[in-house]
Amino acid sequence: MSQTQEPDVQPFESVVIRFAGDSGDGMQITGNQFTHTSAVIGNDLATFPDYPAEIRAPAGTRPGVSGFQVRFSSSDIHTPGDQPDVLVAMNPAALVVNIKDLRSGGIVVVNTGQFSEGDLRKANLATNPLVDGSLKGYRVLEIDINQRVTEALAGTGLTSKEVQRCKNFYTLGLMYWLYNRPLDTTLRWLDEKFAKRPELAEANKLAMQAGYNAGDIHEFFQGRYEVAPCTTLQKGTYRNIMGNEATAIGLVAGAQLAGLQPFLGSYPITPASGILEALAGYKEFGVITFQAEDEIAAICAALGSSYAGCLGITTTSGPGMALKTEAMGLAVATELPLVIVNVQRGGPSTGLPTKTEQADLLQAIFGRNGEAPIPVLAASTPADAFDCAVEACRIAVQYMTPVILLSDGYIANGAEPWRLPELAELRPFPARFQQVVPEGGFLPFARDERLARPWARPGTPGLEHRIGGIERANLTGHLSYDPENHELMCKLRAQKVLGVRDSIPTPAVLGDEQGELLVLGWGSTYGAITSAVEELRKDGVRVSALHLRHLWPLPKGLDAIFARFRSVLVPEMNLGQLARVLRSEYPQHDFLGYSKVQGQPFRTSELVRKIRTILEQ
Amino acid sequence: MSQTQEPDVQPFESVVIRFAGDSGDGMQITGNQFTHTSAVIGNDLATFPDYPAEIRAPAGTRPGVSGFQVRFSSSDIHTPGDQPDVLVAMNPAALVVNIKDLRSGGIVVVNTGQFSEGDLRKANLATNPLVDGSLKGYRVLEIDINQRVTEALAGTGLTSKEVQRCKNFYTLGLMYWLYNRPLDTTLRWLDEKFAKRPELAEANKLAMQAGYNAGDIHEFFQGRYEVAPCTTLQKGTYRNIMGNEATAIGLVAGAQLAGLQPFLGSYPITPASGILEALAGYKEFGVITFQAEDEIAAICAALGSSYAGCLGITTTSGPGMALKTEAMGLAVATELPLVIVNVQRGGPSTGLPTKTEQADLLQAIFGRNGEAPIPVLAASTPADAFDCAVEACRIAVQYMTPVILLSDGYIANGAEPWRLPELAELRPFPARFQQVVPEGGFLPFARDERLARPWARPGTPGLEHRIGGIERANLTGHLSYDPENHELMCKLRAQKVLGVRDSIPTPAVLGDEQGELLVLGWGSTYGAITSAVEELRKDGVRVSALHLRHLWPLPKGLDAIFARFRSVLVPEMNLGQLARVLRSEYPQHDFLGYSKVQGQPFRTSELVRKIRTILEQ
Amino acid sequence: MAQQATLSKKDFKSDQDVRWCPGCGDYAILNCVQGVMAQLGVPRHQLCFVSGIGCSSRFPYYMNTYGFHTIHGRATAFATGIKSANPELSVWVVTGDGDGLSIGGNHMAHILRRNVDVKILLFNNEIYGLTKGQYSPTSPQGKKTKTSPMGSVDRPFDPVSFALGCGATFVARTIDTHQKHMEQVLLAAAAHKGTAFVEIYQNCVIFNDGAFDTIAEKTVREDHTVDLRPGQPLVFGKEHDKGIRIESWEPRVCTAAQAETWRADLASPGAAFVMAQMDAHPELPRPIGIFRDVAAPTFDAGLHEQIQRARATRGSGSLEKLLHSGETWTVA
Amino acid sequence: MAQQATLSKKDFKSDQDVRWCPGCGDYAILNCVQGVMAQLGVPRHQLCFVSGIGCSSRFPYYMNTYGFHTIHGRATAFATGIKSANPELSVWVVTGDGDGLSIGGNHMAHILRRNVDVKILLFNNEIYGLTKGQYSPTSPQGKKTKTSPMGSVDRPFDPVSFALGCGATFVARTIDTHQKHMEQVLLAAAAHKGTAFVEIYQNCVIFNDGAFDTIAEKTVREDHTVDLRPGQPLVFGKEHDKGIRIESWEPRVCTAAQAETWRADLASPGAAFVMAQMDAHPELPRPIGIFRDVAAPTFDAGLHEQIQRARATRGSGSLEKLLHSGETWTVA
Ligand SMILES: Cc1ncc(C[n+]2csc(CCOP(=O)(O)OP(=O)(O)O)c2C)c(N)n1
Ligand SMILES: Cc1ncc(C[n+]2csc(CCOP(=O)(O)OP(=O)(O)O)c2C)c(N)n1
Ligand code: SF4
Ligand code: SF4
Ligand SMILES: [Mg+2]
Ligand SMILES: [Mg+2]
Repeated sequence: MSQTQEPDVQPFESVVIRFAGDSGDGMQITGNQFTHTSAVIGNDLATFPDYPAEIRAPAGTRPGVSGFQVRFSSSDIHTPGDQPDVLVAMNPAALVVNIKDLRSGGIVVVNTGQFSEGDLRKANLATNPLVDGSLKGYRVLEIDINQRVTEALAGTGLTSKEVQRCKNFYTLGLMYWLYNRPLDTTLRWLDEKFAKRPELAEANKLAMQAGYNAGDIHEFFQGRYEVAPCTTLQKGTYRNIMGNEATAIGLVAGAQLAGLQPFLGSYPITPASGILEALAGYKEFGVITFQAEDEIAAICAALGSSYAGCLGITTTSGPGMALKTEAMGLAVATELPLVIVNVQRGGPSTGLPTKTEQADLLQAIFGRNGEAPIPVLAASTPADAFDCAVEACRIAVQYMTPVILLSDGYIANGAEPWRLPELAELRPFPARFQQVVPEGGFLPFARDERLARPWARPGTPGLEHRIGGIERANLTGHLSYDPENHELMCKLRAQKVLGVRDSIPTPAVLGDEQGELLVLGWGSTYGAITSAVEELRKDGVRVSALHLRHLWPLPKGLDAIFARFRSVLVPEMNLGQLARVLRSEYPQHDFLGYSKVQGQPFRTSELVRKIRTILEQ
Repeated sequence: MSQTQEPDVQPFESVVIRFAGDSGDGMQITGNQFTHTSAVIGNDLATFPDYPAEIRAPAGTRPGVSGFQVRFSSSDIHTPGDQPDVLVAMNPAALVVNIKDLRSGGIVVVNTGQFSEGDLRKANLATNPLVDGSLKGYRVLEIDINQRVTEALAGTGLTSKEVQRCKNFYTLGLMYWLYNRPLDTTLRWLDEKFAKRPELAEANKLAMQAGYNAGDIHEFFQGRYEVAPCTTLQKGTYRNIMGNEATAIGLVAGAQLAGLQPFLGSYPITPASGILEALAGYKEFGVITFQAEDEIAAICAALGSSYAGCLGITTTSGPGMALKTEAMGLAVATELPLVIVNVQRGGPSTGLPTKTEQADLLQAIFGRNGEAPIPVLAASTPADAFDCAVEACRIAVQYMTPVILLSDGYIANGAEPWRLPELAELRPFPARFQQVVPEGGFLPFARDERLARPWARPGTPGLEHRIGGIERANLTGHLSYDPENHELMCKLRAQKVLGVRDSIPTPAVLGDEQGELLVLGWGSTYGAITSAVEELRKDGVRVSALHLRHLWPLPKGLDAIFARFRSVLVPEMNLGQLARVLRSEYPQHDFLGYSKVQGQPFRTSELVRKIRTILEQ
Repeated sequence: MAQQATLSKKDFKSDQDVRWCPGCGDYAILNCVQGVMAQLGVPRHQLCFVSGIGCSSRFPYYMNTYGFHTIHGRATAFATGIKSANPELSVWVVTGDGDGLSIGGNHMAHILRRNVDVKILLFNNEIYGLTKGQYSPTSPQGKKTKTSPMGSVDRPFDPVSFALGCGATFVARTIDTHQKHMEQVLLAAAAHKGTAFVEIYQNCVIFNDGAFDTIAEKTVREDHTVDLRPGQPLVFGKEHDKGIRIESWEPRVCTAAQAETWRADLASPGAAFVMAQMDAHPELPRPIGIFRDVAAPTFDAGLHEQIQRARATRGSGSLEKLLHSGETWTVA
Repeated sequence: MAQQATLSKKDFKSDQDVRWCPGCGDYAILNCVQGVMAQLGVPRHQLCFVSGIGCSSRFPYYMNTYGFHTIHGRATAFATGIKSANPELSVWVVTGDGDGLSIGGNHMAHILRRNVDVKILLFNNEIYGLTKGQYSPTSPQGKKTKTSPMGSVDRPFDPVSFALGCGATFVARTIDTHQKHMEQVLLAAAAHKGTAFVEIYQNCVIFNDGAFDTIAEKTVREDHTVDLRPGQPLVFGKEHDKGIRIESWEPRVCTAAQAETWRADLASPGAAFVMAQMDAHPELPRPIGIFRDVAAPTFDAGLHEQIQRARATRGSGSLEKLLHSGETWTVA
């Protein structure tokens, strides 16, 4: 919050609010509504929901706390913010779990109606944080929201349970007042949402209005704040999008651009299930979804569908990825298109299933028996997941190869405004099926200029052929135990995959093209790295950034870029996996690893600090 | 064959014979007998059997050919030889499949009794190689062995089918004569083998004698040859051992040295099945073998057995390795001992299941989701597999960790003389089970000086505890979603595995300690590399060799060794996997890859040529 | 066995907070299992609970015994290893309909076939709970869930039929809310030597609330279930007035007097299989209780018997002899 | 269908050399399948053979149709993908007792449950052939093999019972050497809409020679097998004088006159299951033929029906509309 002078409505460049309450308190809805209203106003936005662990914990307990963080800004932003400026805590558990993140001097709004002895006990608190001094250094706002809502909704005839379910809209109204936002977007949403139960729409409206008015009347706050629209946003139509949703839509788009029917074989797993769930709702696009008995059946069915002429897709997370390894080898061997999405989570093993991590990179590039090269790419933000999904489909179809797309828990559940592409911006890459028997007979393992083999769909007369996992003779595809043929085929497959780099651009450096330090990232560290580098550059620090979408093969031109920097810092949410790959590919350059393996994204401030330390050395 | 002057019995340093015939012709027995007799004489030995592909092909066809190559020598040898000096071909298919390997000027013994029109057709031959000039440049010896055996066994009363099954002993006798070997070892073996059918023992003896006499009488050969005993062999008791057998025995020994009952969970797969088959025969050692429904159940049962206090072991090959990936992650997470043996074969996917390759190294080191470090070692020869199996057990038990031992098809089926270790040479590494409740309570994730956690066996009163794959709190092992704990645990697990290097020696350089070129190998390239370097050094070429048993962590001291050489050549039966690891670990050094991915081991001559080329540049 | 008298239900409670959703059927099962353990007379350190992944699979954390929370679908494979390694342990598997029948179906099939002496509790809530509500292999056809917005196309498994098809030696079914019945079934499972497969209908309040209400809800239970009690007639209903008999392969409702007497130990599992088919008929009561309970040699005993036999005939293996087996020669 | 008259058995032979051991039962099955294909009237390009890994799984290479030799145990999963992607194809799976019931048991169970319209031929030789002779999940207990030198401890699966337990809609058994019978069974399988599971007793001359001699060998076959022909009495024997009837759940031998009439389409698979249990009784004839054949909706049809329905109600999906779904706003 870079504060200015104005007395009444103070302008801020960027604000972070975190709504926190029990799983049943509707914090996700509240956060989404605030986000949407801010979007319509024209702020740039980033959000991060923080769900409780898998199983719903008892109400009022710490594991049951659900949070939603939104950052809205008048300038370009790339992360939902390191620390909230405002924390809304609906109960003691929500307070105690989140307070340590609040920036010092920040505002905390507490629902005192939920601070009985019993409530404190459920939150495992020996003393009441409202009185034991643990909120020192914050601006605390105590409101008995339970009571306020009961009063506001007296006479609606709703049960007291129904009344209490409107509490979140009271806090939303309060925040709308504080940040000077209009209510109309949410009012319209309530009408739509509760079209069949208008009395509930009305009740929530009353609660929101009561919260809004409370801001006005009670002088809780010294004044109101304003975050002006972001004027640097690109023109266009926007929507707010979560990473899993963007991936799903990108896969549908990718299949359409290839002219193929998409077939998703998948098995539920956190945090990837959202992609399966989204695609299961797109049946009118011809999407076939197959919820398999396990991850092995999922990928096998998907690869089978590719053999039959669909675009086979499979989505999963770490443990599921492990199970798919063998079938990936067959996809490499048979040279069929296949898109494999891995939404990474904390590992090893079951690990931290609801937390984020980037520790499956080496597995993606190297983790198969035999020489089994597969192109690998990674999405950097929720919206970028759309582009990456399309790109994965392109590579799979044009090169007749499995492709691995890495996402992670932070992208999957995070959201950001997405400028919708114009259809004309999306370049088609139609699959070219073999349709007729070529002169001299059909050769299933002949190759085109990209070294891709022809794709002949069962059902096509005259192209009957057999494929499989035993080494195939070059051209004919017949079983072959010939030593030279095996080496030739291994090399052709490797060359084909390396050849993908001919179709991808050299990524652009952010900042100066040369200097002391280049910060090199991949995947969801994008936001934190970009924010850190932009912040430092504003302060006059000469540091640049580069972000990789393609991890295997690496794009051309990196060597030349690296050569223009004294050293390269590689921040990763793992113990240094990309750094290892870079060292082996470019041993002539110096790569500094910077690890965080905490199931949590980097904070901008952590990176700023690290970069400063390096530059000062 | 470095020939000398003597007229009658010419001494040779080393000779390579390949016996080749139909699967039913008994070539493996013939080869084994020749090997054993030569061992008893005191030669150094190396053998390589070449079985036909998995399914028994029709008699007389090329895919049905079975071969056995034996090299016997008066000096130390490390490989079964690049090219046979003598080829025994029992039918046209055996001739045509093997002749291209024979050294020019070599001897080929052909059984003309099996060269009818029909025989040629079965072997897919348009013309008869005996007359069409394709044997030019070889010394051809045509013998109608069918006929000779029929004559020799006339009057034994055996059926003609039984008579023909003695053909291989005729060839054995012939070779015994040629190389001046005694018959007694084989005579004794026949008596034992056919104890219940003495008439067959007699028949085979007659056939062998006939072959021996034929050498004498018919003057097929210009003279006889002699390969003197090898005087540099270490003193001791020897046996001939195949790699899979050595692995199995090593695992039994390793479990005994740890004081544990071994539990093998496995699922058959070529070329690893031999280990399961061998261990299934060792029940009197308390070995539990569980032939599981698949590789996943196999490793899970093995890990379960480790939890219960056994030494869990699982054995497989590439595709099975892929399937075990997820459970390996759990073994890392729960920090239980587990030995995982991967007998590598040609890949990717089903690949070349009966052929050898070294292309699963990166998978072994990096191929898991999350940060899941596992120590990796590789056997270099059939006999070395024993030591490596013991070493794998040691690391697993002392460090409470899964360990991957890499073998390959060449080691699994190859054989060499093995000097049996004295029991006293084998140092025990007893597992130390937690037995009592320590003061302050039992902490399942406390650590000892090696960072290993305590092992508490179910059934021990007072130590009841729960473990699993969700991240565990340091010390207590309770479920923990704490960010800092996760990072701590990831680092502790990585450190523990890196710490294994404190318990392993720096490998010794063969040749000068510094120079132009170091040839660095791992796994089954040992024989070829050692032979090549020794050969070149004899010629005065200054080249050294280093062989790695431990691939992860790499032993200490390599950096210093590499620094003493201008460059390091890394020959591998893959597309450069170890070279990649070395570049990322030691980016300051220069590594030259040298690949062969043909399902076939390197030849000494290929390496000699390569090294010369490099040194001449 | 010495501890038998001294152990009570609460001795089996671990120090970890139980973390299921309030109202989840898993609580009732935990409660019953802890009670049954107290009755078994097996000391805590001889008990080992093994699970896969799922809400139900968190079970071992709540038991103050040895426990292993493994990976998804593989608990039965781990249990096979544990029991084979140490046949003296009493090994219990806790799994879900997804864990045990979707990804873990094969290991389930094979442990049943092998008859490893392990007790398996399959918590069937007809949904994937932990991953927040996708259909499972026991969800009815047409079920709308997050991954089947237009209804699931899959035909479901019947877990009891599946187990019988795999040759299971003990097969039973019970209900989370029916504590007495569950207790009896679990005691019978514990007494069985060999794999015991127990399907437990379990309500998931969050993602599939009321899935079993029409049969398991207390007011209708007696009319809508029939308890298979070995040696007892197949009588059911609040008034104990109705019975089941088989006519041309189909179970039919009859009077109590006409009811067949249930036998779970016939040579052929055919009768149990016919009973299991009643699941498909909403007009028939749902069978619960013991479908099958027959004696057969166990896998773990067989393994160790071979080791004993090998030692008896060949002597305890000596490493020295093993090294020197095969043909050897000496270089002096 | 137009090609029906023109195709003959040899049109289905591919140009690859058949590589099974001389005398292997697989040859006879290949021969019969090629003959049946010629009768189906399905053009070659609409046929797709899918297999896992094993001797049996080399089958697709020898068929001049589309074919996919996949990975061990997963053929049924691949087939599910292929058939779902293109329901117009006639999809045939060839698998072995190891491929289909050991590593592949789960996918087998799930394809049967889902009733995907795929025909499955399980070559049961009670051994792992390709890996040179280890026991399989159908090997009898006590079987001595390379990995069970003291005899296998495992109890075997009965493939027919397993399939019935999974809710299979078509289950049959036939014998490699009984070409006429196999032809009839395969034609019935082809005619069935849904998953058809056919167990084929297949002799492995090398590693398990004669495993089925006591029942399948031509001279004893008529006395030692009973053919389940829907609508026909359960009569067997060289003289057609013996029959099968069920007494208190157990099949018993009776006179031909007393024999029950076989029905494969009862609502309950109980009868079929009871028949399958005869396998365990060496004194009873081994049932072959059609155990079960009932109609049920197929998985692949269900999938595509939902797509049609979604399009009918929501219109064919437009990418433009998909991008713009949810709440949008405009920056001008
Ligand atoms: C290999 C793997 N795949 C998928 C998952 C995700 N996952 C965890 S539990 C579960 C299903 C849980 O359903 P069920 O077994 O019925 O247990 P419930 O939660 O209903 O008790 C799934 C799909 C996983 N943990 N590991
Ligand atoms: C993942 C994997 N595990 C193991 C193998 C080795 N393997 C190949 S075929 C086979 C079993 C074959 O038995 P079956 O299915 O009965 O076929 P058959 O050869 O008897 O026809 C095995 C274990 C493999 N190819 N892949
Ligand atoms: S999600 Fe369902 S099964 Fe899981 S704990 Fe909650 S109520 Fe129980
Ligand atoms: S090993 Fe057996 S099953 Fe395989 S091809 Fe040979 S005879 Fe047939
Ligand atoms: Mg469930
Ligand atoms: Mg078989």
